[in-house]
Amino acid sequence: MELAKEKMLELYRTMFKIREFEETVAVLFRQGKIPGWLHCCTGQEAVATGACAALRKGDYITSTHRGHGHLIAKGADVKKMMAELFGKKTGYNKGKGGSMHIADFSIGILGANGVVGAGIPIATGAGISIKRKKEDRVVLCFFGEGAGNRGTFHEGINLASTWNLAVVYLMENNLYAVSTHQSRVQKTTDIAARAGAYDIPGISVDGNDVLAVYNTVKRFAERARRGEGPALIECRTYRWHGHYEGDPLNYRSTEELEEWKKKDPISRFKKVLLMKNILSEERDRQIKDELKNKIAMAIKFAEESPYPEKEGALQDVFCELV
Amino acid sequence: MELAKEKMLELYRTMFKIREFEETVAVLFRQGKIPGWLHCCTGQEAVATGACAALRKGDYITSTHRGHGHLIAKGADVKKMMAELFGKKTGYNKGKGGSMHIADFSIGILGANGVVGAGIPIATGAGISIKRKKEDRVVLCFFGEGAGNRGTFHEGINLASTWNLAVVYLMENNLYAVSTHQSRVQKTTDIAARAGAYDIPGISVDGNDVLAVYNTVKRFAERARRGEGPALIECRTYRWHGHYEGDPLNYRSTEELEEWKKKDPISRFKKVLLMKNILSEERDRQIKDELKNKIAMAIKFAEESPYPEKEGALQDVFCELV
Amino acid sequence: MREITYAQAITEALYEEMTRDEDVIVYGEDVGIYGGPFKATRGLQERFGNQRVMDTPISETTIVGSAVGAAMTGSRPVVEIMHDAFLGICMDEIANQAAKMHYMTGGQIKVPLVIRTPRLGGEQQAAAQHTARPEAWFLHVPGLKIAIPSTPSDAKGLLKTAVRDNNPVVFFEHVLLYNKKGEIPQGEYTISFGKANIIREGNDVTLLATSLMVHKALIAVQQLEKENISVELIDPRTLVPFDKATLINSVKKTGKLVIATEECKTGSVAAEICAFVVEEAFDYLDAPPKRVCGLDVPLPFSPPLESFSVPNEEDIVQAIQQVLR
Amino acid sequence: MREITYAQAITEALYEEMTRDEDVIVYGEDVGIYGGPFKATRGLQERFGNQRVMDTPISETTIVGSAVGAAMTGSRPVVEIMHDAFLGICMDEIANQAAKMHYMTGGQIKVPLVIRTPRLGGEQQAAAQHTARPEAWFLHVPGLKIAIPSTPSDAKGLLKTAVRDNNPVVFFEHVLLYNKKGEIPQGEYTISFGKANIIREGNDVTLLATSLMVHKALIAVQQLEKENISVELIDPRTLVPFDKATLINSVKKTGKLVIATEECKTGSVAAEICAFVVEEAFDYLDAPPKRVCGLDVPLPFSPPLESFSVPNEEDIVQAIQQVLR
Ligand SMILES: Cc1ncc(C[n+]2csc(CCOP(=O)(O)OP(=O)(O)O)c2C)c(N)n1
Ligand SMILES: Cc1ncc(C[n+]2csc(CCOP(=O)(O)OP(=O)(O)O)c2C)c(N)n1
Ligand SMILES: [Mg+2]
Ligand SMILES: [Mg+2]
Repeated sequence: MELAKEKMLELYRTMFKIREFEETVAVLFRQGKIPGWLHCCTGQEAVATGACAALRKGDYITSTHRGHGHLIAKGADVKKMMAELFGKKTGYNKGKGGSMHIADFSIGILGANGVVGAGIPIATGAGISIKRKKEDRVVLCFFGEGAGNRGTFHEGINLASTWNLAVVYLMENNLYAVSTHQSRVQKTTDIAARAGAYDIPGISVDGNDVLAVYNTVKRFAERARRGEGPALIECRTYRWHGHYEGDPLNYRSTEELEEWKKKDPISRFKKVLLMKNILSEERDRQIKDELKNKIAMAIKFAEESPYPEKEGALQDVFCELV
Repeated sequence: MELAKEKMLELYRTMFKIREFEETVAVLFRQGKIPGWLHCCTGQEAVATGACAALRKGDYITSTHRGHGHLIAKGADVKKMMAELFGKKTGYNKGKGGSMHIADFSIGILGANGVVGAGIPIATGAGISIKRKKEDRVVLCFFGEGAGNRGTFHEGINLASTWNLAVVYLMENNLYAVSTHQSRVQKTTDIAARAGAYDIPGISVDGNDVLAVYNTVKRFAERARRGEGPALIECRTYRWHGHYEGDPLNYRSTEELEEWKKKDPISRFKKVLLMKNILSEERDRQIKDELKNKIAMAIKFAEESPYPEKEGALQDVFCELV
Repeated sequence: MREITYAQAITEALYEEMTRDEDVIVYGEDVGIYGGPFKATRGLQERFGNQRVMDTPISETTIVGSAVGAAMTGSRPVVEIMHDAFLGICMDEIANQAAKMHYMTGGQIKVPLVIRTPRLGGEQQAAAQHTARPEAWFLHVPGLKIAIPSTPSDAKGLLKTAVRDNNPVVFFEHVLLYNKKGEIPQGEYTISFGKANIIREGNDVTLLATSLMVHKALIAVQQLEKENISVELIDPRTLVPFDKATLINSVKKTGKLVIATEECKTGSVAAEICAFVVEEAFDYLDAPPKRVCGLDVPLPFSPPLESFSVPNEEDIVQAIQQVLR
Repeated sequence: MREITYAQAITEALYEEMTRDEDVIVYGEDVGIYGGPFKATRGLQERFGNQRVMDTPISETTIVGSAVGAAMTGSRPVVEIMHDAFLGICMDEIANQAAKMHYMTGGQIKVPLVIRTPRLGGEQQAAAQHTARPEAWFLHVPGLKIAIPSTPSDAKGLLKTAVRDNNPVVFFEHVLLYNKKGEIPQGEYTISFGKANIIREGNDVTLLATSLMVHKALIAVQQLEKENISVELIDPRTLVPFDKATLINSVKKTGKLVIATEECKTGSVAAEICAFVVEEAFDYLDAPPKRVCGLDVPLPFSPPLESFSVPNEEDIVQAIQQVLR
């Protein structure tokens, strides 16, 4: 089934928004304006975008240390994200979390997570709530291929499979965990084999093809919503930047990077849209200017926002609400 | 290939030795002579026996909370085992370990283990030593089907598969983890599917058929010895006793137990031996008397042995050897 | 007053809270059909069904990890980790997820989670791997509350409070207490966190004890009474929040402090108590506070070794005699 | 004397020990090709090959668990857990396997294992999940040794000792120290565990500090010197074994103690130090020992929040001024 034009354009806009966000924060980081660590997802935009477009607002996602794309795609406000990255009081987490811990509970973002693989049991647990409350929701659980070798992968998916929970596990395979190529830490990369261990569907898609991601996630999210249980989806992609900004990148070749750059999900999708006459070069420029402006405004917002008062560090250790 | 008569008799003797040991310690436990907890493997003797018979003295095993059978089959001294169960100074661990922690390093027994699933990474690590030192050994790693749902299963086997280690993982599937039937905690029980996740062979055998266990473990142990990597073997069996002595057993039917008792690995193998004229009823009585005597002597040894001096509690926290 | 066992008190608390609030769910290994390894969840699955009382695989990491996710999304999970000695398996989920989620998200997300965990401790020959007694680990994790009841009445009242709390609570039960009976208030009641129980008033020395050690302390107190030594016995009941005021006031009165806990001595909860009392009441102390704790050894199996390794009433008596010297 | 960085000191120690003893192997996440996330294992894989220096999957539980098995069978593994904040993931393997194996087996099995773990701590905006500073957890586990070097020279000498030790050692390195240079003795040397370093002798107050806090303490000491306050600065270098004698002797001389550690205050290593000093030297103390530690909060991300949450040289100065008042 062909997507509506507007939805197609929306996918395109979202991918570009993520790209612009990541490229901008990478620069700000180098300039010392963003403290801490930064893990950019440039090159992987189609995964977050296609996957989240297949969800509803009330659906949940769990994200990772490389989470900006997931959050933007799920509808997070880039102003509050940027302010959080700057450590400002107006940020999503009042400056307490930073890049690796952004959450927006109001739109189902259960949080980025600094511990690789930790989101898998958390997503499973959200599935427990959904099932008990008979809610019309699904959980989408993002994690990297590196996380797939943690015990949490096995335990979390086994539980969801046994209890038939509405969770879609999405492995974003960008081939590397920091410096470590997937082939050096597991013998098989056949996702169906890994899913088979839990008797759930396991399918691999081109993670740089936003429509393929969208369609696949849609299919398994709807399946989960119907109560038919979890699934495991692998999206094959590549990160253009280092593991973190500042990574010496001594573990991969520039040739490899160049090969993958040719598969840029954004320019690839642009060609499709141009061909289908959904986009023109002019409209493209408009869209991009608009989004660049949006990110620029976010920076302005972040820069002009105040830092939290230092005593705020003592708040929120415990929830005082009854 | 048919086994030599002597080897066949040896299997029979070992199974009976385990049975006699377990039935005796269960009584001693009820009498309050053995402190702590006791997890008996009555009914599962063919697994330990067949598996360890396929090993050499220099090979390693890791065992579990239900480890008496594994240890006896690997050649442990029942006197020292019994003394350990009694908490005596002459026990394998000087009374410090008890049933769940017996080790005999001199014959490759790397220890029972009180933490379900903990032996899996430990066995993997022994495989690391073997590989680096180019030793002619294998590791046999025993664990229950319940342990198969722990993260250590996934991580440990993945590592062994990736590094091609000489480890045979043996899942002793007695259907229950405490009160919990396997079917209630995992969707698939297909061992090949679980092994497939690591691209290693996965095979299931009748765990009450000592020759089937022997042949299968032999095959995969030799394969591992040749440097062809790990394998996963499931032995389907059943425990006759409760999870521990004193278990209220409110989770399974006596019919189920009776069905399994009909598949008693010992009387079943006895029939085979009688048919093949390897055993006579008379020889059978002799063997049993001899082994009963051996266990009785072990009890005597344990009973007559002194308790450790209480100050010994302060020793062995650290290894002082250089 | 009714008398029930500590195990029954746990069951009653869960029963009442599950009846009151359908968001409360209970899961863990063997908590359903089996009724819990120590019968503390007996009857709950029959009553509330298997969507609210679930047996899990042996997956401690995911029991707690999933409970964090369930708690974030409108459930109030009460999960069981079969022995406190296995808490290391889910340490990251407790310390890095449950404890920090509210803070990291700037207060957006709450994690109303209870981790019930039966302690084996000494006297059962459960040996080293089943007897860690690790409450000090959790004391050192900001964002966790810790309850450690010593009586049926406290167990029930504190567990009900734990279930209603919007923060993660580690709830230490004691296997040697499960069959102990005690009086229980009629009807609905809860016990607030952070309110110590002054079990005996006294003037000569303050004795702080937790969990099983409260019972050993009581024996010691009775013995010392015969020597005309008047002991003030305090059970803090929760370690976080800790009722510092009650303890400090008592120390100001008696000038002497003995702390009796079952854990290994080095790096213990008792160390923290000693440290803050010294910081806050140094000038009132006539003698250094004394810790009566387990030896710094993994618990050995053999009865004589084991009983040498855990603190008992005699050790408490001696410690008190020493600080009074 | 040569000057090298703390990171280079780690590499040198590993290089020398791997050269000396082929049973020594190194593995962990990104320790091979990448040379370690902080370059502390740079060049080792090239030199010793990928049978002795291995990159692992992201499997902390099995990194430590397998290292226990390797150590039991004739290897001497030095494994890396990328940040000390992730030690909770392998807590059971450390506390229930590595630490107890020798004891449980009645001395049959030894576990010569080193777990190197870089600490992020404060000042790097690494946020809550990357900054646990959990050494107190391990202090409370009998059977583990703990090293926590503050200088390149100590890092090298202690790591070499750790590799040769037949017991499991948790070895805390500090990311903020990796690039710090320091003088290093020529040729082969080791530093024994359990020998504190008296960095500065002094008479007015004893200041005990660990890891990064040693450097902040030095700044504080210099500042206080100007006020004619003479501080005795002690770095214990290992927490287990702990050189109690050196500390107690110093306290007997000065009558005052300040303890400066980066961890959260409640349930800290500093609490234990305070407790045993009070137990053993109460009569010599003119003032209560004072702890300068981190706030009891998960570390927040934003710079002003974070720097408020970790202790600094100013806090040390103030604490010393207070105990001298
Ligand atoms: C449990 C854990 N181990 C190690 C780390 C350090 N670390 C952060 S990201 C990362 C690599 C993750 O790889 P992958 O899951 O493939 O995600 P990617 O970075 O490729 O998006 C590692 C090892 C961590 N954060 N958590
Ligand atoms: C990690 C861990 N969780 C829970 C327990 C408590 N426990 C001891 S044995 C057992 C069941 C193990 O089942 P399985 O692996 O099938 O072995 P079996 O008892 O059937 O031989 C459990 C849950 C434990 N010892 N370790
Ligand atoms: Mg990756
Ligand atoms: Mg079983």
